[in-house]
Amino acid sequence: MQRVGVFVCWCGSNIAGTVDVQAVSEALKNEPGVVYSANYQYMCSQAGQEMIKAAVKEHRLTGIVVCSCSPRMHEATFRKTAAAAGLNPYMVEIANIREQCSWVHKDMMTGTEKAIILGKAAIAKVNLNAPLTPGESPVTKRALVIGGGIAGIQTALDIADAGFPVDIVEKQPTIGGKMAQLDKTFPTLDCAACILTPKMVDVAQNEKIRIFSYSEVTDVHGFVGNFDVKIKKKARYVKEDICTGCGACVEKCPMKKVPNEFNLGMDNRHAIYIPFAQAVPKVATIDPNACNMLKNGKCGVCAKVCAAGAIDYKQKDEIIEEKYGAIVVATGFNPISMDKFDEFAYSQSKDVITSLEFERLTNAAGPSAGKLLRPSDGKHPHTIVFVQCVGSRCAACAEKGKEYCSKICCMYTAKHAMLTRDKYPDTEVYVFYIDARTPGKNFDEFYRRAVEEYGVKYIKGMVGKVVPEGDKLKVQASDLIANKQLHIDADLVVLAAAIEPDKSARPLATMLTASMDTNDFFTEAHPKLRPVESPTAGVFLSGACQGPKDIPETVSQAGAAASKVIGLLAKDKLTGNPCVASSNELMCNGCSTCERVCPYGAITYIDKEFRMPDRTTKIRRVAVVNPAVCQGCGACTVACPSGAMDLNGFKNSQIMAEVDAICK
Amino acid sequence: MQVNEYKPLIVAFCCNWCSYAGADLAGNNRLAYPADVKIIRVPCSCRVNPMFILRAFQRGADGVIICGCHPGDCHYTSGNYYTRRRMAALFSMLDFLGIERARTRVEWVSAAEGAKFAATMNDFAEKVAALGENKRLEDLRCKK
Amino acid sequence: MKVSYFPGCTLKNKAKDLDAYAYRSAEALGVTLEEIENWQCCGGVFTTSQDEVATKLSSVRALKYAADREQPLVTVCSACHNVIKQTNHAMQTNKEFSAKVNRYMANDGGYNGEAEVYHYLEMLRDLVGFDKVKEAVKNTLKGKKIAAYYGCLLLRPSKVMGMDDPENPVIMEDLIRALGAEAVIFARRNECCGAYTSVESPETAKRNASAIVENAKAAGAEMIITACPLCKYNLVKNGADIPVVYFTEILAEALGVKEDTDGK
Amino acid sequence: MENNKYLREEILRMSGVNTSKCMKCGKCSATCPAYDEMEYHPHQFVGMVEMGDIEPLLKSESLYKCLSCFACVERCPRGVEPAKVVEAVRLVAVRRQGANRMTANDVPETIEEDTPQQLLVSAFRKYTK
Repeated sequence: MQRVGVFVCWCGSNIAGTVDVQAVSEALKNEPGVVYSANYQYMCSQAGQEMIKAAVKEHRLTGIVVCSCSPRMHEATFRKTAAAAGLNPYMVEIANIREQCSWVHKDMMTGTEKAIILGKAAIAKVNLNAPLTPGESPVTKRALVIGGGIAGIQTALDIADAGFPVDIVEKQPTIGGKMAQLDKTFPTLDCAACILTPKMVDVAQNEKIRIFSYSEVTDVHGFVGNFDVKIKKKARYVKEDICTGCGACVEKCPMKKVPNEFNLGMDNRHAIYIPFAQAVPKVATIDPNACNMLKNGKCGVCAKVCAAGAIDYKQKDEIIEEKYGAIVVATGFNPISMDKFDEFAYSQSKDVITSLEFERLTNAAGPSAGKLLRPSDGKHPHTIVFVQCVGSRCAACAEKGKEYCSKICCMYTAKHAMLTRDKYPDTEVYVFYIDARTPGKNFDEFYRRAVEEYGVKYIKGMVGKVVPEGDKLKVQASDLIANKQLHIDADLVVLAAAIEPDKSARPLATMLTASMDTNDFFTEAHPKLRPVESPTAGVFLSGACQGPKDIPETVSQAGAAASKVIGLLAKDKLTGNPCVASSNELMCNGCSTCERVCPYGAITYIDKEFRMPDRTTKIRRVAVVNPAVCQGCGACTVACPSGAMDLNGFKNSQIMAEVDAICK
Repeated sequence: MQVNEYKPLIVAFCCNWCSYAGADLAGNNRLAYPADVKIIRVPCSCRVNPMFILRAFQRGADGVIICGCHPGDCHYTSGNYYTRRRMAALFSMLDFLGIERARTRVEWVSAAEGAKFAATMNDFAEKVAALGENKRLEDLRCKK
Repeated sequence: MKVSYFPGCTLKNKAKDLDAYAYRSAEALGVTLEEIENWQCCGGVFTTSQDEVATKLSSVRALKYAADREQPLVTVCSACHNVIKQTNHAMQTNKEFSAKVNRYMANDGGYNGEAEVYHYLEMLRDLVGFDKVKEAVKNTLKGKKIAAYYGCLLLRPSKVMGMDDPENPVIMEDLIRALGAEAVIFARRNECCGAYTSVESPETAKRNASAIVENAKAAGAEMIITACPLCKYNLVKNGADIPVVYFTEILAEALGVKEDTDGK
Repeated sequence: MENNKYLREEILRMSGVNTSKCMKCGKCSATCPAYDEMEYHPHQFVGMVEMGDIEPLLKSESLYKCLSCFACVERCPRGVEPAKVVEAVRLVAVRRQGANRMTANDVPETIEEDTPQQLLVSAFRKYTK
């Protein structure tokens, strides 16, 4: 029999407000095995932990039950406390009487009653606990960064800086991501290319960093410290190591009418292309859907003009297999489709554009060489209407918009409006906004400058309808402050489209077994305390894949993710989770059922010699679990027909005891 | 303590990664559900042995609900698929034994779905309460 | 194929041509419109208030008629379609409402939203198929630039009506193309014409209707088609200087059944 | 400002609308084709019903200006459905004794040769109980 100590936490009034903590500790005093029961304001505090340690010594406790907040919150804390008191840390059980009791029940009587039952269940379980010792596994000292935008670039640079090799996998032919498409950046208005491209060059020149551009992760296996990853390097039909990026092939390519995705289809590129001048790697790529040579074997001009002989029409997709200790997800975002918002006539007029298209229109490397001209007729627009929150904060219809605030639109729209007024003072600029959300260093000052110094007309209200007629866009909108409906004849309408996670994120999350929220943003291990870690050990989050973010936030999160990766890779060995499966070989009948259900291949079969009661020996086939590979899901324990397989920490007998305690 | 109003006894098995976290989130957001629901934490929904459920009914539980990650999102890749198949078989057997379908349920609740967790528990508790006490499998020897 | 047909008040009076063309075109496409016996006026507007029951009973009776015959219920007039479809949706989704309605329906047997409601356009798209319509064209409308004016009732509320994308509909444009003409898309095609307010504030209707016509003309339209007698009335009344006709008229014309064989 | 809780509840029940979902973006009023005829605009209907300030709405001509075109319902980013609120307030008004806005006597002077029946039917439904 264990000697169990029960510690009931008040959590200030968080628990004590709806649970009579005194009554709980009194009621649990008489449970089997309990030799000590107490309550205290904050069990997790220094004083609370000291109290536990003292009780362990004084009452020679062998098991501890803490009735407190969720084990997801403080289980680790109390395990450390137990270890410090000389107990095995796995002799601690938590009864969750805060998140799952005091916070969800209103009245003291029901709260107290339930807390007592949860406490009894934990006591029943701890009575059957056994000391556990975690196994160890080695760490592969190499990191994988998925996504080569500013988030991935910064993470990779920081990890490489600490001396660990890093691979970046980017699905586009170049790294750089969305930031490479931007013109200026708020609130300082430095040019995006000027601050990004040096970092891209750093990445290219860093000998610790390898770039797999035009590549995708296709398979991930393993666990923290030991991931096995397959990367598909898509055929670009150009030998990357030979191509010098001179661009002769691009110049001569006869297929000139391919919509240029880098400029969001506002101009054309060739079938063989380098996305932009500062691309990294600066290597040409052939678009197989546009190239005549690849489609029907007629052409071959690029191969003829390539002095280096880098063109290879026979190139095939290549699969690279590599081991990694840590994986950073930096898959970023995209603006949502405007298909469902045709009240703004996006599909009907070329002069209704998204903000990202506006970035390209004002970018010196963009389709109009930096001159702000209407896409339809190339004329200078004199009246521009910016519409905020298109698809953001939209709870009406899930197929249409996003319920969340996209966070970056208020600031980039202020930037667009300000820059337009600065460069073209004869232009009238209206911004329709619901709320101007500008929390951030120097952000509100920036937005106010757009209004006060640059004369941008901010109107609280929304645009309801845009009607293209003649060469004007008739904008019908509300001005809530003046209580008027406005009719503006605009030349250009710019929609601040909501942003959403990249479509590649969902299948990637499945591969990584990393969880996502309902919007397909990756979930962090804890929203406040572990913001750059995924709940899946060894997987880290960087940038907008976790939620909408601007550049400064992305860069700081990228650095934080890198430091977590460095902390992991700096270890030689990882202590594993001791809550793994184990087979009772006396009961095992060697049927292989467990082997088939194990998703990790952690179970193997060996032939083992047994001494029989009649003193003969017999060789039997029995299951053996590799504790370093087992992740402790328990699928095998249920599949096992003879009941030989059990899960440490969640034994059949323990869960059964909990059921009994609850159903008493 | 004898209360006049009938209170069902509901056991909820929640996987550690999604549903238990979802239940915590319901708590963080103070989304109420009946205190009749008692949660047992398991690493994965596939850890739930049909024996546990039978035991719960034997000991007088009125309803048992198993919550796991959404299909495709299992922390252990495929555990919830096992759960889905195992429970389909078990529930049809329980149905045969006279334990109504509404007393057993499998739900997918992610770590981000606190509201769904509370709504699911409210709904389940209501349906179970409507069925009244479950005596079919109760083992009277277990009663004090 | 036989379908139950709800013509509505206007089609039996001021919009008889809308009705006649619908009949003959359907016949030419192998669909028989069986007029619901003793149909009652839909009321013209679906009263959204949940406690309005009596005003929706005529729609329920029509729905019940179609459901009993296991036929789709087809309407041509946008208003009838809107009212009947919204009523059916309420019968399917609002338990309290359907319970109240069924107290009135006790003698006829209950009704719980079993009928399927199609607008004539949806019938052409989903039951006949625009490709079949295209095959049946005898006099192609090639060279005509036709703008489709949807108004509000056909499309909204889209969650209930479910006919097409409420901001970028294509169903009438697809019909126009199937008949060989060129579809002119204009932004105001889903804006309101002014509806019933032309009774007491003709200026609203005037402003809305003329903006719609101007916008269609600016986009290059030579003709506007509509599915709603009130839309047509408001557009014509407020000085449309291009023809505004029912979609069934151009359909009948293309199918070669515009003139009745009896010369009517 | 009055806060008529009873009427507020009544209107929310009739319309089935939750006015607290409104985030005050004004898109309903931006999209309204009858805006200029209205004294109180769609967003004000939602806001004033939410505050229980309903009497001014009941007295307003705006009730009869809404075209029920549902553009606001379709385009509201929060799914508030302002047209249903307007309709519920209108019904509260016309259901009061002697509040019929149009009678059969008004018809002869309204109709012309080409007036469609639909126009009168709709108008009656909107203007009377």
